[in-house]
Amino acid sequence: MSGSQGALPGMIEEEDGEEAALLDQRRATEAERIAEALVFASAQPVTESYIASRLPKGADVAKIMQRLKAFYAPRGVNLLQIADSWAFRTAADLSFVVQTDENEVRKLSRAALEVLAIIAYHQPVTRAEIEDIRGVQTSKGTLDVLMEAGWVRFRGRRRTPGRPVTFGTTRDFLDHFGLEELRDLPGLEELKGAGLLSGRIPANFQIPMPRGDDDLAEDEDPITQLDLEELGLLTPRGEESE
Amino acid sequence: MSGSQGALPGMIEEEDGEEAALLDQRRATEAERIAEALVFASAQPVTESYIASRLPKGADVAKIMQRLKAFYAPRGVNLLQIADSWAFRTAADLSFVVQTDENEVRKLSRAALEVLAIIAYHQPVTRAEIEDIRGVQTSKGTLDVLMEAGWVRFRGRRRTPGRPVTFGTTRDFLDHFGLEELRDLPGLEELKGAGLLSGRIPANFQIPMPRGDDDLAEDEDPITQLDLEELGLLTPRGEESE
Amino acid sequence: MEPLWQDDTAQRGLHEEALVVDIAGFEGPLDLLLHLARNQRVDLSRISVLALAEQYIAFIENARSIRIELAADYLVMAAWLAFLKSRLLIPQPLKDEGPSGEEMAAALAFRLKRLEAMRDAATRLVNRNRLGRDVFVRGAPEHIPVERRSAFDASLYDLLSAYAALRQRHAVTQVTIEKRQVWSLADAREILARLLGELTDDWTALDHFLLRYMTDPKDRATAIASSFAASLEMVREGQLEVRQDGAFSPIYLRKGVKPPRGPEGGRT
Repeated sequence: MSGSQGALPGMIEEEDGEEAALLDQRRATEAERIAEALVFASAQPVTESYIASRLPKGADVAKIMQRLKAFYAPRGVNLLQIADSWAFRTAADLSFVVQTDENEVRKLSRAALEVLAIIAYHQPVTRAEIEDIRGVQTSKGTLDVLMEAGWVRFRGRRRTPGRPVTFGTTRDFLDHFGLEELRDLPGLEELKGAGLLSGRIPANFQIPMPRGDDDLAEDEDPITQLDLEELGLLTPRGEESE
Repeated sequence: MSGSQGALPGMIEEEDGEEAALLDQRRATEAERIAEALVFASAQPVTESYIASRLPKGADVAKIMQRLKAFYAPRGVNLLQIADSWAFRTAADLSFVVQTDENEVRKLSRAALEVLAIIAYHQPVTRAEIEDIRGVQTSKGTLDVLMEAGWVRFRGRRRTPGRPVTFGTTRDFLDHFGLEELRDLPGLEELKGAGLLSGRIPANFQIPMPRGDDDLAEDEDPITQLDLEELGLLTPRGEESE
Repeated sequence: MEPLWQDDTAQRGLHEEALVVDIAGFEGPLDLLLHLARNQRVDLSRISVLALAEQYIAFIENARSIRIELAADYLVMAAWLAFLKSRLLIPQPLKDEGPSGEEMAAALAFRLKRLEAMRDAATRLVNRNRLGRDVFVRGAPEHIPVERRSAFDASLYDLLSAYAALRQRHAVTQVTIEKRQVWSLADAREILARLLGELTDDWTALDHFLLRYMTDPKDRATAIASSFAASLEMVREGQLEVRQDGAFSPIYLRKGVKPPRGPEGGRT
């Protein structure tokens, strides 16, 4: 491809100059578009020979890439040559716009999802009850993560021996999951209908209708400042386990 | 740039109009570069509000994005609007060059596809309404598959007795099918006009009865068994009109 | 074009000698009806509903004659169509007696047209330029914009599927194998409830169509007993009203005045 620039010398002779120039122009634009799309869609830098293999025969890849490089040079995204390959990269002077989000989004663990769902459906719910439903102990870190996410809160204390703390969800929880109110959570039939629950469930199986309000249940006491301090002491932070 | 509270009031006063225009121009270019970089760097669509939050105060995001969109329209990579977001995507006419073997698109069953279309055109729609349209129960897993693909979501609950859950489509759905917004759904207006998106039969929807037996007058005889056989055997006149 | 549906049932004429009845390819009675309607080769708004009803009923009767088990949906539709047919053919005996045959036919044609429209829409949708097939994203994204305030990512679907899977796992699965009955009370009730959707506020003599298509002659006694018992229960709940003018005369049904009761049920 190096050297002879005329893509299709035979044809040019047949046409008059202006038309030939127009056709050339259109061909060049098309080749540029193809090269651009190829480099954009590729996960790795794309070799020049690969680009050439996708272009019409006789296209001058080196020239096309140089032209593209010049085209993108003043823009927010630049076309860079890395060895014999090409890649798009954010313009170096703009890296600050792209890189400020160093706090990456973390995926919630399976355990955390389960605990969160139980709290959402069964609130007000104590830790013992959560464990009863899940059938496994809940590690400290799981609840911490949910608290940190701002989706779970202390609601109050159950008026039973030991006065266990009850958990509930927050306004942020509703916002994040696009719910208007807790009652929007799908019920048994709807979970079944959506294929999330299979048909093989016992007749007495129930999905609770979550209490939608902030009002405390009859057997709940409000959380006091004292409780909070106590709880703060009881929950050693750190040791994120999940 | 509203009012005199521009970022550098002192400087503007010192400069004459031409220079101010130049500065404005440079600011606009810079905003464009930032917006470009932000959207280009991400595989997912980026919301306009997020772009705005990263631009200098007072920048007209909508205008910037429209300008960028026009700029990229003839190129191999296009800037597309998807609901409230923007994304760069390869030009659709270049699919033949970019295609590789790995590019696998989720194959949907006929039932799932039908349910997806019903949800898209009728949203917010309840499961009962979907089943009414299809005349059959939605099998387990159909909605599940669509939700897992990220195309369908629980929207909320209908404010009717029983408060059934409603379904709708997601931004990913728009993105996947190359739609800017729901109004771009193919044929939406015609379907609406024909009353086919409402639960009720439109007033103008009339089915002429075969052989005019809908107005069985007193001087007419009821249809006989012979007629029936004829009806069953004979396809009514009229040519294929689909 | 991506074919949505391999239309391999096209040659299956209903008047052929060797009639092959196979409903496996159909997605319910409406789908079957739509298929039959297409065979009429006319625009759906000019279709002969009567001929269609005939064809459908013939189809179902054939299936029953060679003892193919049909889902209840298909039989309910057959019953309804038989009723529709009688409405279209026979001058109405009672003046105040509900929707005319024409209204019922129009309702059916509307449903068919709507289903077909959705099917066409699905085809158009699936043949658009699709992401990952025709249009591609940035192959090497440089960042993911964090737009949510939350540092954690989870969708409602994730949440619900986690919950459902968990509850399912821990549900005590005691499988009771029900004795197979031809017409249990629950069956009868479900079928009645489905037919109820087709009913209006006017009296409708639907029961004998129901019995004709839903049962073998030898099961008729149990079917009558079950459906009658089920209808009484629904009357008690206000979902249904029944009327009979004399012994052995047809039983008329109509929608009850009270809305269906909520799930609370009262009992524990």
